[in-house]
Amino acid sequence: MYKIEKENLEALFRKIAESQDLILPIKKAGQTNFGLWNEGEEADLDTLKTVKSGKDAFFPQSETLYTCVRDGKKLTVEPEELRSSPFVVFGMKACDVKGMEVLDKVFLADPIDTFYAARRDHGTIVAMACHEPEESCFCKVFGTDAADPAADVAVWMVEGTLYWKAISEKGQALTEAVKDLLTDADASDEAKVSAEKEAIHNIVEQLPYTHLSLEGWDGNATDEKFNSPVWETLYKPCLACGTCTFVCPTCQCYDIKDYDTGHGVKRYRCWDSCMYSDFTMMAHGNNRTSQMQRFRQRFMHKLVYFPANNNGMYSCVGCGRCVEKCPSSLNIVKVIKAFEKHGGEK
Amino acid sequence: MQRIGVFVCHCGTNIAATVDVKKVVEMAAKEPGVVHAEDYQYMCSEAGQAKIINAIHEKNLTGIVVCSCSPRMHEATFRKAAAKAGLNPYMVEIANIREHCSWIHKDMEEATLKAVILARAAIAKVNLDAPLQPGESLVTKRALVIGGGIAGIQSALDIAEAGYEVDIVEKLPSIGGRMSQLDKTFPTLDCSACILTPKMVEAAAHEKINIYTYSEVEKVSGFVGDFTVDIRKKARSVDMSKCTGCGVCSEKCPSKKNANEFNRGLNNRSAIYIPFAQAIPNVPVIDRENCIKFKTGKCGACSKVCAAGAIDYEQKDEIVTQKYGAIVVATGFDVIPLDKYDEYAYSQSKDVITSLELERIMNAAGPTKGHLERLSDGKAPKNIVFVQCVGSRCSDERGKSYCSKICCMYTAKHAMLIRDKYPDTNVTVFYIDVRTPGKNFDEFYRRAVEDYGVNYVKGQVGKVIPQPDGTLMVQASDLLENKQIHMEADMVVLAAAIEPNKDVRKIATMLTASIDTNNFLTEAHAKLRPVESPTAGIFLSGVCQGPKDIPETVAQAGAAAVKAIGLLAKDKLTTNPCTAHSDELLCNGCSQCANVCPYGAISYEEKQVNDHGIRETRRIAVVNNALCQGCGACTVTCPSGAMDLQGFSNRQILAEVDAICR
Amino acid sequence: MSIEAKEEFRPKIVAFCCNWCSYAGADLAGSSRLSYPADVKIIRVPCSCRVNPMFILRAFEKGADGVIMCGCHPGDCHYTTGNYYARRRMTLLFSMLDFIGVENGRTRVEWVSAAEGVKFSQTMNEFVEKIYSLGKNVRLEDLRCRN
Amino acid sequence: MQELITRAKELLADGTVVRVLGWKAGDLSYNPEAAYFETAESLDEFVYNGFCGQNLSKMMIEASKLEGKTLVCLKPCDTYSFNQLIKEHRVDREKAYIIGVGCKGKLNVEKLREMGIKGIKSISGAELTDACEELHISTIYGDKTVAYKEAMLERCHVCKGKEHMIYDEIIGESKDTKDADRFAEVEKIEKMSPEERFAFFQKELSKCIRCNACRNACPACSCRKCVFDSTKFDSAQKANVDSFEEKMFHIIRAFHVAGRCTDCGECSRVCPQGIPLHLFNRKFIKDIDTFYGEYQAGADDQSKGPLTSFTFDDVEPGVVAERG
Repeated sequence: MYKIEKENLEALFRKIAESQDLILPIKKAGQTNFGLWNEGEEADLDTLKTVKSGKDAFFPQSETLYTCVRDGKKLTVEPEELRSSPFVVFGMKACDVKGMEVLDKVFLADPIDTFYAARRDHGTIVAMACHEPEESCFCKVFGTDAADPAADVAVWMVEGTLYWKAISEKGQALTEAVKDLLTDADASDEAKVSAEKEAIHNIVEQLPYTHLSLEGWDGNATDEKFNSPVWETLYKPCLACGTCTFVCPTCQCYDIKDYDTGHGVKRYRCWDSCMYSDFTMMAHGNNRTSQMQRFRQRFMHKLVYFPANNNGMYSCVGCGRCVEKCPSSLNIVKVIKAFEKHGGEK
Repeated sequence: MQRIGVFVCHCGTNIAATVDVKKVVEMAAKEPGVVHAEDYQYMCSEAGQAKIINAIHEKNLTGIVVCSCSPRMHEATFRKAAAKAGLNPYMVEIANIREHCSWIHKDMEEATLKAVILARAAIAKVNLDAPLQPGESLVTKRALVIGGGIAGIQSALDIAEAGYEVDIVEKLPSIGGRMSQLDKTFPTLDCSACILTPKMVEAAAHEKINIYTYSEVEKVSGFVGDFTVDIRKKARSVDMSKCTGCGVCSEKCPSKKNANEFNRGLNNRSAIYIPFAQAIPNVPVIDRENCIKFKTGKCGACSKVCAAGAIDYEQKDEIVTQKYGAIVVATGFDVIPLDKYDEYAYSQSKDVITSLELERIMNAAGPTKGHLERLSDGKAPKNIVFVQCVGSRCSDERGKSYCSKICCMYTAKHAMLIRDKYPDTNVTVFYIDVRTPGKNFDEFYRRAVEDYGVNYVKGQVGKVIPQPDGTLMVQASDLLENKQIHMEADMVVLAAAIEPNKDVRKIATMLTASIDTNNFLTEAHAKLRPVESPTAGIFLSGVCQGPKDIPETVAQAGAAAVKAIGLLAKDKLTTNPCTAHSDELLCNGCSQCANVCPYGAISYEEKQVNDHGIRETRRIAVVNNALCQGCGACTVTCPSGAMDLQGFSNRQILAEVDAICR
Repeated sequence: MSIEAKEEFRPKIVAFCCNWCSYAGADLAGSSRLSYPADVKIIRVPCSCRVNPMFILRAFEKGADGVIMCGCHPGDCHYTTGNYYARRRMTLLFSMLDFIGVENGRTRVEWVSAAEGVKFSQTMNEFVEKIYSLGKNVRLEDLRCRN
Repeated sequence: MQELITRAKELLADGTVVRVLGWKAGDLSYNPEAAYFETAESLDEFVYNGFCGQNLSKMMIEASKLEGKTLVCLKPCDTYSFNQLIKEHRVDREKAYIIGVGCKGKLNVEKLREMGIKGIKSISGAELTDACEELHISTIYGDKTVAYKEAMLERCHVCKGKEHMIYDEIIGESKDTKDADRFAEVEKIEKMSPEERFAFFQKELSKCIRCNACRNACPACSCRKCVFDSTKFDSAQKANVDSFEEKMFHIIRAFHVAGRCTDCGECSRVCPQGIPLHLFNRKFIKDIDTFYGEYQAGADDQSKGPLTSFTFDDVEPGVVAERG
């Protein structure tokens, strides 16, 4: 393990940014989101949750797939180049990293999403333990340890010092590259990190959602949950906006659209939301015609369909962003609790 | 995808001298959808049009772009040519490369590039063109005239003379309107009744004219050429087919103290009455509010004395439904109420009267049998003051901002008549301006001043104060002499502003005809279409459109009639196909489009829709193609884009924008 | 602005003209041979009230440097009231564009009658001059549409 | 609140209404959600406190399609939206039984987070029966007390007033919370140079993730299908691929509700990125007031909106350039 003082972090960032893109939480107009770090940018490692998770470093909100260039009646197709240079994402949290595992299940399964795979290959994740988890967090429910993120490098911020532990090969390579700026951690430092971990675990135990039960939610619950009357009342306040989807670290649905540039067409993909009325709209219409069905789809997918197809892995990581951001105060926890209360009544 | 043919015109050298026509052809041919491109000396010539027709046949063209002069010049020509070849004429677009390009640019390269871009825009538009079919609607050969005053009578007579059926609806028991209340008319001073009565008789006798008096328009539906109107015939309580008009019933009626509307309430009439001697129809009506029989159930005097047995207390309102092709509005005017003008003591003194009341006083059939006398004590007035612009050209909310137009002239008439008949009466007129723009008008006014010695004072009357001795103290300013005047008068006559009849707002709403802030009906174009409402099939006659004197009213009534005749002469109406259309799946039914439609072409219906599997009843905007003129105001007001304009659709205009900017 | 710079920058200018007055005014400018720069391209619409703010934004998106809308003089609208609505819409739209920092000279409304060929030409000359002085529209374009 | 529940139960019992649209207690101290109640028992979960910020008038569009009357709880500012929806035939007045609920300012938990308050366990002082002067917050990391006003939504600082514009009855007291000028923020921006204004909006709008929460929460944005979801203008966009699209979306969003927006502030309340979206709407309102005379959308359910009316002597669009 290594360590670096907080005031030297800027130098560390500069060092990393010399050779590759560095993406980290940046505060802009009062909100903190992952963004490309440049000299002078305000890195914000204190905010526990960025508004969006860090998933857009690997699966951006929009990306061009290819470009058609028109010359008279002739069209030439120019493919988009895949990511070929390394980059670092600094400051993701354990839940965000867990979210990447979910995305991997989707995008790295056959057929492999080459755009995503190229970014995964070239990206190094430096993840940070959650110093002070909040009431909206429920990562423990999904088996995530907020104190020990499973990334390429794990870091802990304890009393003005950042402790750095390389985990993967990529993590070690990055450590090598910035080693000049790091100092070796000794036994007392290890003890400080252990104490921090314990403190985090203690807080997590006190969080209101930590003991949420997932009983009854698994890949076998399809019919029972799908047909439950609970949805009929649950969805009512849903605005059908995409907030929950877009702040979620695991949502992976996208739409493919064309943009007419005047000289041709850029075909791009962008995040889509299953809450939108035009989600998977086809020529004949939509297979989910009501907001209840769309609402149900989102949670059924996260808690039933996804585990059914992925050996029991839920596609929720308990980051609590939807809890904080839903304009109608709906969220996955309320859904789980509603079923608990009604005992999955039919 | 369309199969588009592009035809580039040289226009001799008009275009070709500045635009490289061959280059335009070459570039246009590269555009998607273009399967044919050629140029020619004069595309508008027979030979040029033949080229278009041939290409349509040979290349199976589905869309045409002609790069030539302004579409205002030859769009119709090329559309006809396309139609000849069996192509829908609305599949033709024009790129204006003459007026908008070759004629204003000198540099050939620059002009050519611009011509290419204009061609691209037209190609982009035609790519999204859809064949349009003008609609047709049948015309009902019958006209409705609302209002039976001189305007309505004249319009009805003119339409009837052209051979069409006309119905006049008059809400009062007799036709005749405001003109029947006048004594003499300016500038000729002939008797109003003498010239009006023959017209009334003519209308009543005309085989094509049907008069509904004591009736009101209740409901209007439909549109130009095909209106359906419900007319409420109010119960007269007298059987018109039996009544002989002998008048005994009125004489014997015990309820005699009812204000006589015809004489502006200056005397009384019985509860069963004929409004005036020359009334048409000459049939009385029972004023049920004041009839003792209706109030108490006891009386029946009129029934007892009626030899013809025409009195029918059981009579009920009747609704007549009739179809019309055209509607003429001739609802006329009234004078504004003067209850807010306490400074003139109108409500305080019986001797302060309006000019219209003076008309009745001076009329032989009026409350004083034509003797000029004070209503308070019956004495002959020695000093009479006329006050002009009472509520006209007024800046406060009590009055009207406009000039009532007729007051200057009728006041000169009154002054002259009084001075003529009662030479020892002093007449003073207070005015802001004297406006006499009409044939023989100024001469008439000058006669009043020069030959009849009427005292005209430029200035406003500030106050009229009733004196204990029964006279009136008039305080005024003389602007020319720059002094205050205190003048004693025996009678003050106020030239009250005129305003559209109170019912006009209700009628305009039924007709979806627009109305201005003063409640005058709006014309389709202030200069070029002054007798038509923006709502097709509605024509404006008389003062309902704006203040007018009698000759102007008659002239406008005739003009409105001609427009109505022009409509009725057609068997079918062809409608402009470039109209708005509402997409029922996108429409919110919010009514914003109807709020901006100048033609009342948008209505709403509750409709069952199937929106991608969601079946529900929705409020949906429906555009009447016969009324829509295609301005597009609704399309921009519509937030969802449900409302679009055929021929100038949102996507077409955007495609033109894209083509120009790329 | 120097002549050299002018040669480099050729603005794209879209002019929406109502069919009844302004388009005819442009025709008159043409038949009177009253020149204005070729940068201006006219789109014919039935009435100024047909011009949707989305059309104007679309023009800027696709790279227009200026957008001008011409209609009948207030009071002379062929459809009686169209330009009154258009006037309110454009006033608000232009004010909003100004508010978000788009140069306010890039948009303009001018009432041009069918008889005002001279005014049409003058207006276009002035407007083009203004756009030259403002330079390329970079605040309201979509970069994907750049040449 | 008890009074409200009792009255709701009465109206359910006597058949005046068949359902109640109000708020249900959440699982955290600050997240109650809008809910329908159809039985007296279910009303036990009913809450109404400082965190019940959502404008329920938009939900009445759907409720108007249901059988029978719906009792709806509307705050003073929500009633403007309801009036506007009546005007646009989007809700059915006959299907609504409106209880005008009192309001002492609505709270925004984000404001507490901005103050560094986290790990919230409970919040007290936000009930309508409280004085609403102070909030007591108990957190995992210690207890905090903050002034109620400090945690209020922006819109409450420029409150339109305590009066309900439309209602069947009123329950609960309201408090005047206005302590700022409605147009101060707009004026501040107007005073900046164009470059500064551009930079300001560029920065704010670059946060937009096109989640459509602003649009979907807005009672005036009640189109069955938004132009940004339809092919009508080739404007269907799901993401802000270029910064132009951010501007396009927000300008048109505000333009489409110009003259119809009641300034209810929902757009800013729901924005997950904290973009001050109300600035767009308020700029239009300010312009409308200045150019065409003061107009408050939703103050009545009849008047023609400023963009569907005109006067002959309206200002010319050139006024924008003249203003400099």
